[in-house]
Amino acid sequence: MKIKKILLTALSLFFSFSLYAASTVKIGASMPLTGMFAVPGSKHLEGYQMCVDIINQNGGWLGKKVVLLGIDNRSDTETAISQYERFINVDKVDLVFGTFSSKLTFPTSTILAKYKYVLPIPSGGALRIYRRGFKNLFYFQSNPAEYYGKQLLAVVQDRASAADQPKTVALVHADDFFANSIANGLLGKKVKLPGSGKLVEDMAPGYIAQAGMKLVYHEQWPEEGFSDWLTLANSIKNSGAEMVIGMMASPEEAVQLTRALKTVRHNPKHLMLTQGTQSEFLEGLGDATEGIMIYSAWHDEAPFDGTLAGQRMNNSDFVAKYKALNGKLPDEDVAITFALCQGIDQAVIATGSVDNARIMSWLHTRSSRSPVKTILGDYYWDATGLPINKQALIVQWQGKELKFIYPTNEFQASSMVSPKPAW
Amino acid sequence: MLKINNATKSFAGILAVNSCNFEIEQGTISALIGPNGAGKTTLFNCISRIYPIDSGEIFYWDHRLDLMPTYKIARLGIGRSFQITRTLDHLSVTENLVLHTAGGIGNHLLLPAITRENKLKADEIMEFLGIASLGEMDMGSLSFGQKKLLDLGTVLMADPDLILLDEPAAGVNLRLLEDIIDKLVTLKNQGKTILLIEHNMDLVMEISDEVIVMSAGEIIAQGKPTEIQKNAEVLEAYLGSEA
Amino acid sequence: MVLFSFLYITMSSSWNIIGGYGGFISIGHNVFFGIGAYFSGFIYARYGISPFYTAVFAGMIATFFGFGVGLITLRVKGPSFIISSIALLMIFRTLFDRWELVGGAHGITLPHNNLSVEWSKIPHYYALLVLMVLSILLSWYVRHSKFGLALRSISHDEIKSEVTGINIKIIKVTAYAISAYLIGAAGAIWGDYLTYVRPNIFFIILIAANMVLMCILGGKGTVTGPIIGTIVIIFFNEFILANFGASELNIFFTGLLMILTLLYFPDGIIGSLKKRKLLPGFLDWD
Amino acid sequence: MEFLQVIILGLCLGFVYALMVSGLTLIFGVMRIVNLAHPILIISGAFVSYWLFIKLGLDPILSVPAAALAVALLGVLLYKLIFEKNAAQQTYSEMTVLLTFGTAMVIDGLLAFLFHNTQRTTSPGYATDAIFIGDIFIPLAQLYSGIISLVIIIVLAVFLKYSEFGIAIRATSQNRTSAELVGVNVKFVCLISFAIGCALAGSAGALVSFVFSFFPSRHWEWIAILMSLVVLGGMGSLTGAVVGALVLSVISSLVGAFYSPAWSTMVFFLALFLILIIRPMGLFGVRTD
Amino acid sequence: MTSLLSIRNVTAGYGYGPDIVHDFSLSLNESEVKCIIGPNGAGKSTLLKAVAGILKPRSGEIIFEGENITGKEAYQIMRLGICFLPQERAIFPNLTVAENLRMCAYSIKDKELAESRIEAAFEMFPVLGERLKQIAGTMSGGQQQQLVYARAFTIKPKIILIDEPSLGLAPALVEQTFNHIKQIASSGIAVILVEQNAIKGLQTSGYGVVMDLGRLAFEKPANEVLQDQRLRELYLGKAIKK
Repeated sequence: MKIKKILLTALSLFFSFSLYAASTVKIGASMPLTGMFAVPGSKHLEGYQMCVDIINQNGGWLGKKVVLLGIDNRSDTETAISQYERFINVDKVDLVFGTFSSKLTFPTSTILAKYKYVLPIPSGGALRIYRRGFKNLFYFQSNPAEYYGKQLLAVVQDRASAADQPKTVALVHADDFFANSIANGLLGKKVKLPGSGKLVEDMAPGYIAQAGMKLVYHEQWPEEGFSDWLTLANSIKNSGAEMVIGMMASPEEAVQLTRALKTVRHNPKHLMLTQGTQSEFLEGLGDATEGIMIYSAWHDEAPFDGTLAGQRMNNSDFVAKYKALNGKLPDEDVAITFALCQGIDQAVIATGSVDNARIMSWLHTRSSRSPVKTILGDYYWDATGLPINKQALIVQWQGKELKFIYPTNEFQASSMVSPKPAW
Repeated sequence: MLKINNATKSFAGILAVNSCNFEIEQGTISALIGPNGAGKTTLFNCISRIYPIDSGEIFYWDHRLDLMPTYKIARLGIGRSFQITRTLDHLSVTENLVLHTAGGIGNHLLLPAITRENKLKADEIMEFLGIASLGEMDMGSLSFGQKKLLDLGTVLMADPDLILLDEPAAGVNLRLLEDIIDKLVTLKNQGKTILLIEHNMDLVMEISDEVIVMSAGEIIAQGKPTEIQKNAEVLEAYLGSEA
Repeated sequence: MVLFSFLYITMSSSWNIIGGYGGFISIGHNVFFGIGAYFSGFIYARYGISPFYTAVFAGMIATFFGFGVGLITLRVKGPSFIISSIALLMIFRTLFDRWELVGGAHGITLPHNNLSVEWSKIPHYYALLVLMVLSILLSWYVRHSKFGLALRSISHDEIKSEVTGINIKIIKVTAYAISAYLIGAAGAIWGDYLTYVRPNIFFIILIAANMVLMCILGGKGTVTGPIIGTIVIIFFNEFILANFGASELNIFFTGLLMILTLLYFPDGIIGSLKKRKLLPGFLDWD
Repeated sequence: MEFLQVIILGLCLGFVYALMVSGLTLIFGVMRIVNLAHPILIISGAFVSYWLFIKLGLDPILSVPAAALAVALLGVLLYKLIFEKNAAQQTYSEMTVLLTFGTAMVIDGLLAFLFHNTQRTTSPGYATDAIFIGDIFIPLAQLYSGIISLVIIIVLAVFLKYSEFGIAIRATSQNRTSAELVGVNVKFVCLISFAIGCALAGSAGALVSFVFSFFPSRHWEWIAILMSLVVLGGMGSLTGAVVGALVLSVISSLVGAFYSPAWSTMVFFLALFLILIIRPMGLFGVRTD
Repeated sequence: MTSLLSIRNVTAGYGYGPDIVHDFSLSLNESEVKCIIGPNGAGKSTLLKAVAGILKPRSGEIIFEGENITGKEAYQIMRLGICFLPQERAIFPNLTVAENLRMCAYSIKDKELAESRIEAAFEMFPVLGERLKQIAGTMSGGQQQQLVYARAFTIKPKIILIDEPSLGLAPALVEQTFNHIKQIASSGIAVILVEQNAIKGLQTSGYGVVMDLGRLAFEKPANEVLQDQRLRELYLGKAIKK
């Protein structure tokens, strides 16, 4: 019986932690601060925190201080789920912010839909996340991953000279939620719900085929613990592909793949990656980054307007603020979550509450005339939570700096380095 | 009853048992003696097929023991003890005794570990061995001598027809030794067959009908105890020879 | 957390059958957990039959696999067995990572039930409660049957067991298969609870490490040991979580606990108490 | 041509694997400890190199001795705290395996807590360079680490073969009692062997740091891979482990290149499983029963 | 006169098992050869192990050259000058012959001395000199046996304890082995020999000690032991009473 008593005491002690201060607005965010998504995950949290700090400097929300509970889920799905449940049941948070990656978003969205919490998603673009009929999702980047491929190829077709048009493509990617989704679009596969095989969308014939290019090599590497980069790079080299598209879940993999390609001295005309805007990428590769194109949601020179806490917060303001705080340029990963936080901030101010149902309906009624205005541009969503009319950016490393080169229609883009210089 | 034909077993090229031949009759006590390293225990292990023999045959009535798995040999009614006792220290004494009933899988999955009959019989055996009160104790907490006794007890519990005993008297005190001798003789009178390895020559000479002498893997003599005692070759096996 | 306790009591009690009574330490036992989850999950996703019905069969599939695998791996003992169990886990992990039919590395997504938030966990709660009770009963039963007697004797001395007429191979393999049953069934329920089944949730070594640790800490080879062990570990984990956040320190402390237990209480809580004759009667079910 | 290329890549990796596994096999040979903590010790070594590289810009190859020394000290500490109690046992027990498992968890958790589970690599200049012989290229990183591994293994082999203490180590692993009877302080030999094994892990870590990316929890995967190499080579045999490492990494490279890199690690796991089941002693090991 | 080695009231046994050796005393002078015989299970080997330090005696003490060595580690005892040759061939099967001998000289700090001892061993056993590079385990039984005894000459202990040297050997080898033992004895090393083959053993020794059930049965000069009727009874039992 004694044991039981001790256990009960421990239990009550433990729950009492959470019973403090009702005069705050609490936001829960379970982020991958360690593990394979550690780098982008930590930066995502940085963006949230920076935004929340600014809100608090301006008096908080509805007169209450905003507290961000950002904890580490080790890039582990099960942990992420239990943490969100914990936020809701134990910490009694008012709102939640989304986590990083499709992999973690997919399962957590299920739970949050059940609890009817608004889930603003910073990174999690796989189509099947949105095709399950949930009403609580709002994606704060561009197209779903399946549609990325179009833009990846369009940048080359639109901007590279005729001589540099690649005829052959090698497609390599992590066996990752997000990367697979992009690959499905490029290859024209049927997108299905895993397990049940329910068709989500048929992407045939695929963007590569549409662009008139030939796929000469396609390989996936396992999501965790892959180390055979040289063999992979060698196979790419043997295929002789003129354009290499590499899609990965983390910047480390981008570094590894690029290093391996450099080591085997494979010089494609174009190298396109989905990760690599981070400073870690530059540190890992140095001069070798020249000419590498990266798919990105944000760029420091994009002239987007936005507000935060009722104040003006344009992209340039954000960059200036970040520089003042950290002495360097912000990363895409910081900007995305900052923008997301801006969106929710606008919703809270507009509805005058932190009630999830009201925020949800307010966000759903956004349109091209009254969008949410963020440093990533204007957002309004379709019923599934995907943004309408939102294009992503393609950026390129030029002289160790990121320049955005695509799209060209919205604002002035830099010139493109083409073809990619040899290693 | 038990017939061994040309059994041979070698380990890493050394012949431990070299074409042994002998037979033992039902209802007799036979003793297997010989100096250390003669291969007696190895022969026992071959009979209960803890390892297979290299060549030869072992018959129990008309069953080929050398082709059977160990547990089937046990179920034919051949029980054995070990020289270095192999009691299961983390089981209770009673559990050790009723172990042999745990054999198969079918009906035994449904039976409790110790049935009422098992318990009665175990108590009886413990009574006989003079350790009646120890049933619930862990085997590990028993003294060496008690373990040695229980090893004999586990064999008796199974009520086998052929009993192989490996040095039953080693480490047993004198009073108990007489009891064991009595018990063995009683068993023999009940029609059981006993084959034992023993170094206590007084005991061997007293109770056995037949003595088989092994030396360096071979059977060098077989006969009545009195004959064996007079056999010069046997003494030479023990004391060594000039050559 | 309660669900978690139920789940792990089920698993560690089941593990105890082969690992505690039988003495075969498997650090890859969650293979069956995964198999159960995949089986039920797959059927649910494809044919809409709820895992609550198919859990029974998921257990059977796990048992079936256990039987097959046991025939192969139980031939080796000791460290070799431990290593082979790790290898088994890695093989299954790699296989399921690549098996497109069941979603590869992304696994299977299951529909979630239509119950409201407050009620949605209730079915899992009862299902796991049932499994837990079953596992404890099974553990108790095995402990007190002739089968369990044979098993415990095998863990100590295979040769002795065999000469008393025990068919050690059958007993070992059956025990392995039985211990797989409830773990498989629990996997099915857990998969439904999480609403998705992925290799990197079900086939990670830490799950098995937890089972082993819970069992050893509580006292392996006893009925109540795994229960106590599980409760202690789960509270310990929660304590770490609450005080240090969900960090790697959890792994650190788990490992530390394992080392300390092995060095100083190899008999576990129950075993040590029993040895000192301090064990309260209501915990002594052996 | 491509075939040759793949084999060269496989061989380079093979030597690194051989070094990774040599400490493991030494410790097993002398002390009968199946050290599941070995992979995490390798990662610890990699961390030492990493910090020296980041803070001082020290080339990871030059930091091999430092990593070796650091991990050896860690090993001595572990040995004194955890394994000494069991080291006297001639027969290895399951508990020791679990102890090493727990140790692995402790170090993993600690490293991950202090330095986070992010993937790291050291990137000296040669890490992305290669020499070309016609169409065949040899990546310098792999080449250097392979060569240094080979050198370390040779030094180890020479030490074991010719030095007095080396012979004592081998003698102890063959027959503990006899070694004691000719005047060998077996406990001391065990301690030193454990330290040497850990030093090998540390130096392997330094070399691995620029060949693979590493993070603390990476070691779970390496456990099975390294085990497959020792088991193939016969537990406790250095030559066996080297041969095992070369054979398996070449096969794995071939699978990666001609089938799919996704399946290349499967080679190790399957090999491990099958060998344990079919020949528990390993292919080169001597039956001891 | 104090003896070289004196075993005083030693009791010993394994693990939690019973006492195998009871209250046993024996003394040995320099260059003396004593042979311990007795039936199986008499505790002869156990006694040697207790002296060599492999087994810690439960009570009693062992004095060597006036120093109490009871409970010391085996390698320390060996370094003091007591060499033990156990029943199983105590060679290192996977080392070469040369390495085996180097191991024997392991405890000799003076390397030149070690070299010269090894040289001397080769002179005594020329076969070994021819097979320096051979893996010891692959040699014939007789050659392995030579290696075992070469060790004694390399170490040059003050006492050598030999446990059942003839066990499991072919008759020709037994002869060879006893010749080696005689060589050792004649070089002035004291020997305690435990032997099943009582006749051979006693022929080699000056003094016979008969053990039974862990106790001293009787001891007398070797040539008289065999004549004693008690020995015969020990081995083959008393005449049947009935």
